[in-house]
Amino acid sequence: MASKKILKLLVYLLFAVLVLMPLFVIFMLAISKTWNYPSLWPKWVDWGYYFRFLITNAEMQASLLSSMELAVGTVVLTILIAYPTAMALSYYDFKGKKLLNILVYLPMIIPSIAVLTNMDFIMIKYGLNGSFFGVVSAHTLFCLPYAIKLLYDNLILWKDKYEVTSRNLGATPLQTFFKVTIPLNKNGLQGAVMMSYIVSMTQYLGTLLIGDGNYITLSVRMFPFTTEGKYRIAAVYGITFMLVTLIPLYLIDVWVTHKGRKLA
Amino acid sequence: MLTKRKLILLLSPFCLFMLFFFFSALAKSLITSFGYYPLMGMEKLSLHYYTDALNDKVFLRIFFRTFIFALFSAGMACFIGTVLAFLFKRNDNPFTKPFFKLAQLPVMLPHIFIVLALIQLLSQTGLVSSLLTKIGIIHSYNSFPLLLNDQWQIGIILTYLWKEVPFVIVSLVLVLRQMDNRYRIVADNLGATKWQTFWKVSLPLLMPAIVNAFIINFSFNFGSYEVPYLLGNQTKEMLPVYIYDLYVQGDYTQLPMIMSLNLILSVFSIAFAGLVLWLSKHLPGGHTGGI
Amino acid sequence: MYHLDNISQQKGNTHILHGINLTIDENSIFAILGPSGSGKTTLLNILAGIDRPTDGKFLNEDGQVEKGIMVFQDYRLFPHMTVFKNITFGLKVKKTNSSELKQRAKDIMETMGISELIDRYPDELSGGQQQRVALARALILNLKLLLMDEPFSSLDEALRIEMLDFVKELQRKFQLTIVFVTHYKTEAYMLSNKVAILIDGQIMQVDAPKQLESNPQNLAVARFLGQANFIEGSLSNNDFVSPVYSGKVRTVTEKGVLYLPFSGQLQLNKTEYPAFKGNILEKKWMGSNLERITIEIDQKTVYCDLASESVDENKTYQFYFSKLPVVF
Amino acid sequence: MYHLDNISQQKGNTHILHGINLTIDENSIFAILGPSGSGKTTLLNILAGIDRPTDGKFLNEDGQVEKGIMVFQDYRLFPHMTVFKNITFGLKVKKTNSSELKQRAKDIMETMGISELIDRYPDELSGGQQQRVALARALILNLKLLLMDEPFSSLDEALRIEMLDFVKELQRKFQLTIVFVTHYKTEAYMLSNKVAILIDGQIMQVDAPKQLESNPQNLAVARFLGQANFIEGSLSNNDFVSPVYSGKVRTVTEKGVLYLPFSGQLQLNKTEYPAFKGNILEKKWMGSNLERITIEIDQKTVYCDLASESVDENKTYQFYFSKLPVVF
Amino acid sequence: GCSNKSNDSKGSEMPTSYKTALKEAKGKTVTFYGYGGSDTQNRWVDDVVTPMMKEKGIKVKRVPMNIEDILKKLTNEKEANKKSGNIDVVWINGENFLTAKKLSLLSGNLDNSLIPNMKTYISGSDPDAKSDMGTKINNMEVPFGNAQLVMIGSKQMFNGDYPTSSDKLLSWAKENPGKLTYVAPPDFTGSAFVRNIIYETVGFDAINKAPATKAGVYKAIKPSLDYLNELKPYLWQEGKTYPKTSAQMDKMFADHQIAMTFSYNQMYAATQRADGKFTDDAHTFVFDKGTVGNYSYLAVPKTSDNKAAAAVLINTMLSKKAETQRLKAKYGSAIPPYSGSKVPASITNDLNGQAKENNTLTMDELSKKRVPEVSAKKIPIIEDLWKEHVLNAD
Ligand SMILES: Nc1ncnc2c1ncn2[C@@H]1O[C@H](COP(=O)(O)OP(=O)(O)OP(=O)(O)O)[C@@H](O)[C@H]1O
Ligand SMILES: Nc1ncnc2c1ncn2[C@@H]1O[C@H](COP(=O)(O)OP(=O)(O)OP(=O)(O)O)[C@@H](O)[C@H]1O
Ligand SMILES: [Mg+2]
Ligand SMILES: [Mg+2]
Repeated sequence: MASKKILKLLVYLLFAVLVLMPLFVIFMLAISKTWNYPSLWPKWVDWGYYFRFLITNAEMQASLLSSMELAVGTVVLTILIAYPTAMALSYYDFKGKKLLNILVYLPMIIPSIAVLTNMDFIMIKYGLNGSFFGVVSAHTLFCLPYAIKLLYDNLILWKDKYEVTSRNLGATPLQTFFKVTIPLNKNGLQGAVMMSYIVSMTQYLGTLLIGDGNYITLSVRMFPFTTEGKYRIAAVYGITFMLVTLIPLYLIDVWVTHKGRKLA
Repeated sequence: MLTKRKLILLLSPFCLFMLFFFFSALAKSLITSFGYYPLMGMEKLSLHYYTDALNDKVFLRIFFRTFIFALFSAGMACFIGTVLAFLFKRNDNPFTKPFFKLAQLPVMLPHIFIVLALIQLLSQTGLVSSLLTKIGIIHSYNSFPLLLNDQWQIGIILTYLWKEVPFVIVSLVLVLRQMDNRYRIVADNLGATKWQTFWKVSLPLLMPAIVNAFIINFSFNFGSYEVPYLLGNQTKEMLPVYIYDLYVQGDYTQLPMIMSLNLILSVFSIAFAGLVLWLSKHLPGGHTGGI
Repeated sequence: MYHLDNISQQKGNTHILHGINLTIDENSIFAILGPSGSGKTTLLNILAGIDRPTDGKFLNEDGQVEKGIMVFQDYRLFPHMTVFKNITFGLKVKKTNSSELKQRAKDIMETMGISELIDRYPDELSGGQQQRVALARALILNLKLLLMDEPFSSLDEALRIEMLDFVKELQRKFQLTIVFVTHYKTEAYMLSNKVAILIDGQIMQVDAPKQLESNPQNLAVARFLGQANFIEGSLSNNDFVSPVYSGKVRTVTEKGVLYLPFSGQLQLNKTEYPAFKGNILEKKWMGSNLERITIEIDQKTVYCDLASESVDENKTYQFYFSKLPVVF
Repeated sequence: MYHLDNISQQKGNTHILHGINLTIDENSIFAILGPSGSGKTTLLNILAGIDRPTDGKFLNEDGQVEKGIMVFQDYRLFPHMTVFKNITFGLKVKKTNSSELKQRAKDIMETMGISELIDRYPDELSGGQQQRVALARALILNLKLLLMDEPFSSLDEALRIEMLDFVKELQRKFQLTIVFVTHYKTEAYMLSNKVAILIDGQIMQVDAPKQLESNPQNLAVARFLGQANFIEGSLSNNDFVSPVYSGKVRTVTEKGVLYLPFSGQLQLNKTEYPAFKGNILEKKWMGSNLERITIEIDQKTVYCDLASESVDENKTYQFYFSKLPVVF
Repeated sequence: GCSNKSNDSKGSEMPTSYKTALKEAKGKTVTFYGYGGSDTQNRWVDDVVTPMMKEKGIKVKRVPMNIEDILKKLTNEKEANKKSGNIDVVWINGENFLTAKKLSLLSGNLDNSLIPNMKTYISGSDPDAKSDMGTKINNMEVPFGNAQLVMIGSKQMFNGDYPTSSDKLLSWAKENPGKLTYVAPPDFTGSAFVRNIIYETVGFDAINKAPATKAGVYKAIKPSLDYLNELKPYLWQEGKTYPKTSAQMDKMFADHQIAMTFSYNQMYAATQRADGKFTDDAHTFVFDKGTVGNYSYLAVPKTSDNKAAAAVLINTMLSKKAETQRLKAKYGSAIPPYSGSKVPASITNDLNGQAKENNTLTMDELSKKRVPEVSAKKIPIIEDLWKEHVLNAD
């Protein structure tokens, strides 16, 4: 028993190191200058650099804002579309369900160049390029597979058992949705929100192409630097990125776990 | 009550959205892939971009290599992720919770980051190599194996694993949490060993979620170019990079070909996803009647 | 008056209900009895508007569809809500004011004996407690049409009788129409004056309890009502021949099976219908001062419920029919 | 012989079981009866090794822990397996060879009447069908110790009797020890010769069925066995005074409550214990040729089960006790 | 979005003179689309150009977008028949200019009267002002950057004796196997290195005259490919793999894993040193026969809504004031795109001063060792041939 526990702890430890090591490296990159072979520690570390950069760089702040603006918009639109779809997929049996089940994956399967360049064309045609809705739609497209599938995984567990009950007791569809469906599936919803937020935050090409330069998000700024090997700046953006992703998601998590107890 | 009207209502946002934004874009790439690109004066429709691609040995080899790679790395991610998810599920020690939180971290970061970190860590002159040299396990960086840009795509696989294992963990734990251990108790009571319970009860109940995660990972690995672009090996090129390089060349007469390659890739992925879904329906756990 | 108009239901390839026609009086309790898997839940689901029948209609007097409140066979308590939240759910969604809501919840929980459970979650309740919460959740609403699917199956006898009384009182007070499904005859008889027998997706008989038991309309009903011996024999001109009994019978159908309920048909006191002489093999206490005795006649065995201590084991007695026996 | 040695159980702040001591004979059927929420499932879970008691031990003759196979109150069929897979699960994990496995599955499914459901999934079954699958899943194993938690609650009467017979036969054939929980007295009486009454987490009485009903050890047991009138009065020197009956009684405890079971205690035939004169208010058919009659005595009502047609409504009769009545 | 223009408004007309442009542009916002991976250049636009424009009452919005995406956007606009778009000034050159011109995405008229600074600093006879990698410019582009490939070697590893020709490079490689590599084409610098080897082995003329077909180019550069194959076994990892980006190669160089890296900026070693990435060991040099130099340009798309403001922006970027600032290390020490004869003395002095200070090449040295680019059409062909005959050669 004891050896098993120790083994488990070791696995945990290894896992933690594997997860944290890269994060640590990124952090060090962001605040260091010279870090060459074979030194294990950067020769020149400036702990304040990151914060000075964050505070003084107006661009960074603007990017932060547009990133979050888009992410929130995307989460809302994604959930609006994904929830009903996941419900249909998990509750109903209908012709073409199998096909739809596969089609849901499409946006993430088709290489983004093929989708986005042509989507840009469509957006230009409809006059949506550069608009908030246009960019959010582009993001949503790539969030949908994640959101639908995560919600589906969860919804299929109960099916519509409790919704039927709620409706039978006189609740309106909306009441049912908010009082029964959502609380029962909040794990799935949380997962879907989280993935949508993250996918939106990391969108690069879509934001750029369809945003017409109106939305210079963190990813948009960061991407060229990473491919170009400007590691320090990339790392600085990366840390910021991590913070704006982690903090809201952490808050959501706290809210979800504290509001009401865990299920069964 | 489940009525047709409600079904239509539920499905319409998705269908409208996809039709409006996605399928119209898809149709455009499809038309282009048939060689219709009036801007460059190409107006004849033909299938020859497809037949050319499918007869091109180089393309096919790259395609096959990419497929094997995507399959392998997605499979690995699902395997490791599932094992860890079960480890994280049981709340039997105080570390489980913080470690589960930790597992969510990588999901939130773009791939680019881990690429950055891996270069610093695992290149021949990276930190790991330095460390090993310092403690005397290897002589110099020359004896450190090439892990990035190597023939076996180890760098890319590591990146994908780093991102996808946590994704699998997160999406499985979300389901596992909901699924109490009622059924585990039953199996145990009926005399099943821990292993049998795992194989016959817990795993099948989780199978749909695993299959989902697998397809998502596979599609991503098969179709995205950023990571292979940065960490791949030129002699063992990956399909998305191959296509991307063509695109970057900026030669618009090649656009129909690029689109046809993209579509071949997509159709194949879709077919493969369909196959996996179909197979999963015939595996234990294909039917989960709810809990 | 509610009308079930030729209702059929099919799921997958299984035909579950076959053209059900029924009328249910308003302001009454209507019981549906039937063997396991006969389609009772399916039928209730249709009455509750949860499922749509593949064919047929369920309408109220005004020709409109009315949805009943359902007490589910598997309870379906909301797992994320406390007992209190579960019970008041239906009131809450109707925006009942909070003091009234609390009062009503308090009252019904007292009646159900679940007051101390108010803040528990469903998974912290025993089976019977869950069932009571499910009942309370539906009963608290006092809605016109109440549908109950085996609502007392997990309750002990004492509790069940209390619940039955309570439901009856509610019905009277609020003039509800109650349709309820059970597999306990006694329960049906005690609650309702009109019982429908549903077998294999078909309504076999609708009758008052006593009628039902004494005059089952066919063998299927008789078999289902159970607690009876079925003795095969041959039939010619109202004359029945079998190893156990041969003689005059009332013929309902021509299958040649003698229907001999365990109780109410055989007695020791002499009547004009002598049955058979039999040896008492075994006596088994059944509660309610009854004994189930096993009678051996010519190596065949027949069961019969008699008042406790009426016979002794290993003795032979002459039995009489209390009325002309029935053959199907 | 299995020994339950001072078993207590606590969950959260609730004390569920209070120092249970019991011995269960091997190769026998032991019934546990008790009101809803009294701790029956909790106790079985301990016997099955699913839960660990906070205190006490459950050991077999050799002083070892033995795990019983459980039939769960809420079925717990594996949702991802067909009926066949569910039923054969226990055999499969023991690597029983496939032809034997198939044969045994076939046999038991026939007995249970679920042969046509072989390829269905649990969510495509009715409540009673699910319960039968759950039963089959456990019974197929023929393991030494079998625990059943209200295993027949969703079955109709005819089916239940069949099942009872089948379980009895199995027990005999494989010399099983069966502990089963029910809230139906009759079921307990029919299956078992030894019944334990569990009330509020305490064993109140362990007795043979008939003993139990005629001599409940205390008011709690009497009330639980139900189907009785409890008439409050005052007691002095074995003399009981109440509006309904005043006279000689047998005193068990000193609370002053007269215990008057609906059946077996009151009769019309004269005995040496005259009871009271009463007016028949109502007769209600109860099945099994019994009627529950409501008797009015001085504006108090008393219920009594008599054979059908023994009395007429709105007439007055003299009633007699069949033996000296008991007061708690 | 923040620009409230209706989509069916017709793209603006290109003004005919700088004066009218200046007037028209007041209060407008001009977008500058260009590659965003160079923080020094970004900083220059943001810190120097934007304030200068602000003085003229014009706002600048810089959008970091890769040129292939910019082109795709422009073609999409064209396909959708939109007359007006959001892109005002584009940073472009070479193959992409060729494509843009072919698709007629760019507006012309960027002439001396519209861009006065062009008249002042760029001579009309300068070949780079007339054609961009062999594509006639026709007033569709204005020079913006002047880049030339330089090698950066490790003083210690080369022992001060830098391989200034392909032959020297090969023999050094044979003596020191595994210490050299180059970024795999189609990376920008990797591709330039391969072209430089072509000049070394067959000369500019041979490739310049070769027909722009695969067979033609192959015939012309066969010796170069042979050279690269001969070099291959002595490269890092025996040429079985190559760095993917110049960043990666820089890191290898910084770690002294390889002896040489390349850059398109003569001050690169210096800025890297200042940044702490390279040590003093890094030394800049060029091949004796010269290295590839090329220009990048600014252009205005036809769909631009603010052509006047675009013209003002271009003119501002070309101004002496802006270009002088650009010489600073923090702005990348970029050489102005001015014609050799027209460079103001102050700038030349500044550059030479910097060169001395930072131990790199002077303007003069550089321009002497500069070889022109091959035609844009041939570049993808060369890259393909490299892939086929060097990378995947068995
Ligand atoms: N997790 C829990 N926390 C607190 N109390 C609990 C919990 N689980 C069960 N109980 C309580 O323990 C008591 C016994 O429960 P148990 O399920 O054993 O009853 P039971 O005798 O099986 O009743 P029933 O006949 O209704 O199934 C009940 O009062 C129940 O409310
Ligand atoms: N989804 C389904 N697919 C196929 N058959 C089904 C499905 N659901 C139910 N059935 C069948 O329909 C029949 C009626 O089911 P129903 O639940 O109405 O029975 P019931 O009368 O309520 O029985 P019980 O008393 O056992 O609850 C059963 O034989 C059942 O197997
Ligand atoms: Mg049912
Ligand atoms: Mg229980």
